Amino acid sequence: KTDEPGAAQPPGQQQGPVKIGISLPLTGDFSEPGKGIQEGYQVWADQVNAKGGLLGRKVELIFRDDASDPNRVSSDYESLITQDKVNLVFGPFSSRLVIPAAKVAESYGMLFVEPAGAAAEVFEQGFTRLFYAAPAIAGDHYNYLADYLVKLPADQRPRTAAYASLDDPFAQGTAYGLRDKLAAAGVKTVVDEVYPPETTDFAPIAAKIAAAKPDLVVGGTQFEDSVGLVRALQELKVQPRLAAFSTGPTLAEFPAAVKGAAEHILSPVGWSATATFTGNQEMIKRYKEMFGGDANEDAANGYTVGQVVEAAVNAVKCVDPTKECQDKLTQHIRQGTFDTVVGPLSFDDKGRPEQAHMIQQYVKGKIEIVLPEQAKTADLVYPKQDW
Amino acid sequence: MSLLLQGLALGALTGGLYALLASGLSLYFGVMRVVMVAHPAFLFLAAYLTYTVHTSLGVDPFLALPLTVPLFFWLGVAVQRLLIARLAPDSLAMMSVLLTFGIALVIEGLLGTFYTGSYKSVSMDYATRSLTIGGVHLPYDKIIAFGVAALTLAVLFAVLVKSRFGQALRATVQHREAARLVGIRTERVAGYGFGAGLATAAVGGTVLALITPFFPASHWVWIGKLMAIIVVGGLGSVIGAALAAVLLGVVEGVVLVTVDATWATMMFYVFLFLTLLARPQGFFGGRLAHRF
Amino acid sequence: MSLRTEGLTKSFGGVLAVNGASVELRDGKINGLIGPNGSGKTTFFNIVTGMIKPDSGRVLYRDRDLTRHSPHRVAHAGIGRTFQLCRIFPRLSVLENMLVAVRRTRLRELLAGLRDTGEVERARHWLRRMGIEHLEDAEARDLSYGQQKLLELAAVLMAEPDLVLLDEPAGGVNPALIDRIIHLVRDLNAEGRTFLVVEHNMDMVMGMCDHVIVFDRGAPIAEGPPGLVREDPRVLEAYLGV
Amino acid sequence: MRTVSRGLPRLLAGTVSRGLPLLLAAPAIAYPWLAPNYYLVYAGALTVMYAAMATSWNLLGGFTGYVSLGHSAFFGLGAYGTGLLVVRLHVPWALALALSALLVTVFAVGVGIAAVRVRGASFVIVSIALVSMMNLIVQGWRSLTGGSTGLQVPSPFPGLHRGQTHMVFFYLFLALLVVALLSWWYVSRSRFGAGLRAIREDEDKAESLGVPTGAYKVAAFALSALFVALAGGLYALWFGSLDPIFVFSILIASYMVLMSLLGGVRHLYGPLLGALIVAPAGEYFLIALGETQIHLTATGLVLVLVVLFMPDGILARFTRRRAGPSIPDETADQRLEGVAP
Amino acid sequence: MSETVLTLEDVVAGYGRAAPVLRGLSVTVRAGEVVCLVGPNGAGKSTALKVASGLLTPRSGRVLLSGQDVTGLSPQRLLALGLAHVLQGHSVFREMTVAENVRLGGFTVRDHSRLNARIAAVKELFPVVGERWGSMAGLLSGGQQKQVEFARALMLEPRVVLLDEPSMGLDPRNTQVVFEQIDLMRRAGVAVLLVEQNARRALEMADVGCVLDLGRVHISGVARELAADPRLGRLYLGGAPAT
Ligand SMILES: Nc1ncnc2c1ncn2[C@@H]1O[C@H](COP(=O)(O)OP(=O)(O)OP(=O)(O)O)[C@@H](O)[C@H]1O
Ligand SMILES: Nc1ncnc2c1ncn2[C@@H]1O[C@H](COP(=O)(O)OP(=O)(O)OP(=O)(O)O)[C@@H](O)[C@H]1O
Ligand SMILES: [Mg+2]
Ligand SMILES: [Mg+2]
Repeated sequence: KTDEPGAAQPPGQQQGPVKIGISLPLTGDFSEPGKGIQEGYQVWADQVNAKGGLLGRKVELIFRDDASDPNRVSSDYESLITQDKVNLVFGPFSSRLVIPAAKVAESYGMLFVEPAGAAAEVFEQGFTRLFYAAPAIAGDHYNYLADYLVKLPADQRPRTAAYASLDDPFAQGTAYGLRDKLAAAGVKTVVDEVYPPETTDFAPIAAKIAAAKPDLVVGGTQFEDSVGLVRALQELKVQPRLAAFSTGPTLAEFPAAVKGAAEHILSPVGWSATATFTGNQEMIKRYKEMFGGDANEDAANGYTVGQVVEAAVNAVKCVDPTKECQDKLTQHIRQGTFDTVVGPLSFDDKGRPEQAHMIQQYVKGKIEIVLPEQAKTADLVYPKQDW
Repeated sequence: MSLLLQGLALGALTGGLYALLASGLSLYFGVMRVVMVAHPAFLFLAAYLTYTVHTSLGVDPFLALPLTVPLFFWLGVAVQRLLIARLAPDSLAMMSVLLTFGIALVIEGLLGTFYTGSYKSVSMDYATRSLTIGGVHLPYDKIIAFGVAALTLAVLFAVLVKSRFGQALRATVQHREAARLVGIRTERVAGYGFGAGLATAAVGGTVLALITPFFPASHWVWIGKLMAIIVVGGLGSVIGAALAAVLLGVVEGVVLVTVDATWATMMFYVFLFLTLLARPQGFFGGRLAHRF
Repeated sequence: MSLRTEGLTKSFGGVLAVNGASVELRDGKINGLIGPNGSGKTTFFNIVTGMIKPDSGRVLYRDRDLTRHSPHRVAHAGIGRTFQLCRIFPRLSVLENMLVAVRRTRLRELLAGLRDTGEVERARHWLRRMGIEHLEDAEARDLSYGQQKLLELAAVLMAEPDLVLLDEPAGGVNPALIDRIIHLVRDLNAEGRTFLVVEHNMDMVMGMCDHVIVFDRGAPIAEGPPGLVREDPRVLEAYLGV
Repeated sequence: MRTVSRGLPRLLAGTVSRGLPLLLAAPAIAYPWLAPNYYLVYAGALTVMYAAMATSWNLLGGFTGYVSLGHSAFFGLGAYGTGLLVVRLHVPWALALALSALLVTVFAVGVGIAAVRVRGASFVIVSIALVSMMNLIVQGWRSLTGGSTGLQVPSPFPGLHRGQTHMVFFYLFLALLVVALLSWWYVSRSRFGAGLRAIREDEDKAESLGVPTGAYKVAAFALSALFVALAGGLYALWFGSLDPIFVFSILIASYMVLMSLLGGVRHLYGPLLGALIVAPAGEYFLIALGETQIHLTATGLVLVLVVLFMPDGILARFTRRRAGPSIPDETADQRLEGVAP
Repeated sequence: MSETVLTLEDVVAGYGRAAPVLRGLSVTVRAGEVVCLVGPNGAGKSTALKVASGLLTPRSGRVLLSGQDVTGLSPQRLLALGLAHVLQGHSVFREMTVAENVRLGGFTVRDHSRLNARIAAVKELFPVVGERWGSMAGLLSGGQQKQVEFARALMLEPRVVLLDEPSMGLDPRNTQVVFEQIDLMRRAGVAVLLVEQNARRALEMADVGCVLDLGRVHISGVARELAADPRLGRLYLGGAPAT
């Protein structure tokens, strides 16, 4: 077979464009973030090509749609690697899709840098070529908030907390990261609810939370359920002193969807439009030119992957699908630190990033970064106003 | 205790909504022997249209109804006349499942293409407040949903049972040739019947848009639940479906506040299988046993 | 004693369809069952063949209690039946229609290839007797109504029943074919099969049956040889009218 | 005098059908060696897997006419059963595969007893519910199954590289397909098969002819579940990642139905033919139209068109029965011979 | 001779793309006359009635109602012109009550008092209709359903009636009632086209008999004479009547 591991690469492979294979959920459940990441990748490729390409060769992105289906994602990478003979692969979106995709890349000996597989389990599969190019894995998203709350004077610190999370490794991972840290610090968990993805009615969950009257409400959510929960909590007149939801509030549709209730809601965020990290402002500008709107976190994550791989390629001076080259790239990424739009990134031996997410809050209707100290654009408002 | 009451109240209100959503399904089956897997897809089509009307004109979502209800009615007539009517009568129930499954995919694909895969929602101020009676909160949006459901069901019931049209519709389904021979325009009647079912989807979709965010694939979640409801109620019995809907809504609500969401959803299927074992024809349907 | 029922009762809602029917068939004879519309004849059949469970009463066949047995077990016991409106398997070929009937249920027999056993020969034999052997490859729905009636009867006979229940065999059948059915039933009876025939065609009943039972309101009101029954005032009043 | 000889599914009758298995087998066996790259081997294995599942589905659907949209439940259970036995109890993979298929079959008997109590549309609904239910259970029972995180199953052939694994599984699925085809053929020519077909046509009538319909239906249900579970188990071993949402998906089951319908449910090779068309077409739609959800619309349209215009499948087109109902005993003139006008 | 009410002229008709069932059938029915079609199963008798009532559009040939060409008109239109058709086999609306079934017979009638008068009349003719007024029609026995169907057709007072084996499954008493009704209709000047397998009985009361075979009328004539023809009797009417 032409794609037998170790088979000689056809000579054409050494010249011509650098082909990068990517499968993304462009349709299906994850299509919205999938699209964002695709745009991030495209902005990166556009900028690299404007600078003359990778090692002097043009970059060409080959996208496949996996329809958010793990079967498809494998077959996409399979065909990208063996049929299209790409030089590099970039990761897809969602922890659920990253694991099967990484398996394929791993078995063909390809480096696998990914923008969106944050769940702890991703890093426990024994992958040797996987890196998550974002500041922190799911369990660490709320680290700054946990620190902040634990350090509050005892009389101000929330005493009870309610957790409601979607049954999804990423969403649940974020909420449980916070839960474990707060529980260790003595904040009592009064509700710990996990609901399946098909849940549409959040009022009864809110009723449970209402009955427990917690100081803190944490949602391990994606968009739909974060909106559902906020509305239900409002209807049942639950007024916690602080409310935090993952993912949902970082999307542009959120404030409109929950009407006025967005005020003072917290959310972990890996990227900020106002930050001045390497390439961030250029990325935002180019994004606007290419796609018209404002860049979001997903686009930034895609862009980050490009930045990390670009740095590695430039450092080791090769970009072949061969084992030696991919090994060298992997080696380099494992050891180096990389300046990206989400800040400097470095990875542990399992490919986990070692930084933390920032915490954003809606203050006077605007998204502000409130934690950590060094990056903040506004002060954290606590307790929050009633919704 | 108050938690239980709260669960009960919410469950009953949600049950009302389920009744509305399931009524169309029951109608297609009861009077037309058609299993309409695409009903939830049409619900969300209506929800998207409501969304468009709401966002582009800035009006209350219920004001979309004068537009969507007739539209869906005629859409239903078209679906029946152009597609369903072509199926062979002896395998109608089965083939209609597959046909409407295909329609559901078509709708989902089109919604995804035109509205993208992202979530949309319609939020009104009144949809975030609630009425509090004795410590039990009754959200206004759910009260409204319940009211609309009750009203729609009443109208539907009156049309089906009391009117000449209802009689003609049932006769058409039961023996088409005989119906033509007593002077019923069977094609037209069958088309209108299907239209009426889809018209309930228009109403249901608007209510749904008001109370939950949605995206093109949302309809899958509803298929299982609504199907369970109409089987428990007795396939084809509109009243049975309504009662089963409220029952299952209450059970779901109570289980949600006492156990968890997985078990609450599971209740639908537990009841479904219990029904099969105890009374395969459903609790309200099947008045007509097999004749040999 | 072939079939005996004791006090069979079945009511549907308020309607007493069968009301304490105790019936005894003449073994080896052609028994007729007549009665006005709605007198419970079909329901009686349905109870005997296990398709409806009676409210009370017993069904005894060769001194075995068959009450509440499922239809296939009744069939295995040796009772075959036809339906008031002819029922065949429309999209199976005539031959396949014949091969459905099962009398024995050992797994090996169920799984053996049909064409390797003597079954096909038996099926052809019965088709020949009905005079429709030339149609064995046709789909059953392509047969004319009369041919379907014959096929239904042939399929029932494949299971080698000792007692055959016929529900209106002449209903909707053209007169020439009725003659043929009468001859067939007579021949089969001569081979030792017992028949119970529900029929409204008096010519057929009178010309064919050895013994006639008259139902009214779910229970027998008279029985005897056709000639006598015909004169019975109760029968005249309840059934023959005029 | 046999003037009317028509398309009854007498599968071994013609020489064509006798030669057909060989004709099909040769290219199938050679395929992995002919395929220019491993992706095509992978795609081939996937197609054969679907063919095997559709053929298994047809053991129930084709014979009895009970349309199950719930067979992905057995696929998923087979997959999870095998995976859990391997991962949690360290059972050797082949044994795990067999054990889990057996367990699923037992389970299917239980479910079947409840499910086949209802006919037609209700059965379809129940089967849909079965999938949702299994999805909820597997997703909710996190401690056992890993819940939404999924289950990672180690490869049974760690020594082989990925492409070789595809080849091995291609043949494993091919073997399964052959077994499924043989079973279908075997059943179709037996008295059991005749009984099942009779159930499809008229259940009460079949019962009155002595067919224990309940037992037959449950047996067909379980048999068909057995093969689908085996396919699921192989899939788990091959693919290595299980995610409840995607293995318990109505779409997988609906593919089985679509393939069988398209090819023709009354024919041995119908589902196989359907799979050979639908699986590659699915790939094509995704690649050609993948940027939007229009490919869903395309799939839906195909389903609608098949149901409307080819409800009996492609193969039925070729074995079309001669039109013209009602076969007279003799012509009117024969009858009237000698009768005065 | 009274006026011809219904005429089928060289009708060729069939189902789907299959070979035609009727191959040039011609039949004429006059007011106050009963025409009886007999013939083997599958001869096309029911098909002929379906063409006459508009359920089936003929491939060629014409259907005339009182001289007016009504070929291809819908059953609704023909009903309005005074034509009623009782189908063969069971055609009650099974999941509706007897009451609803009978009332639907008068679906096109808006005049309530007229409807109620008719209902009272049919209840009298068929006591079971009154007794089981509220029951689901599909639950009645075969013969009872047949009576409901006949009652339904009597709700309108038509000028032309097509009856497809009205006595099938009826007990002798009810058969008698049906034949009496047919006779009454004839006296009232209604044109009746009757299909019967109870052929001797039907031919006895009919005015004209037609033997239909393979989609064509092969023999027609005065009904009583046909019934008496011995050769014809053996072929189509079965063995000699048992008295
Ligand atoms: N499933 C049922 N539910 C309710 N009533 C029923 C049911 N089956 C039969 N009946 C009633 O029971 C009575 C007897 O019916 P059955 O069919 O046994 O009569 P039959 O003697 O066969 O009459 P026919 O000669 O008209 O066929 C009828 O009054 C009928 O309405
Ligand atoms: N709806 C239909 N579709 C296709 N073929 C049909 C249909 N109805 C009848 N036929 C066929 O047309 C032919 C004539 O049928 P028709 O019902 O007119 O016969 P008939 O003379 O009324 O017979 P019977 O005495 O059995 O009622 C038969 O061969 C029949 O199989
Ligand atoms: Mg009867
Ligand atoms: Mg007829």
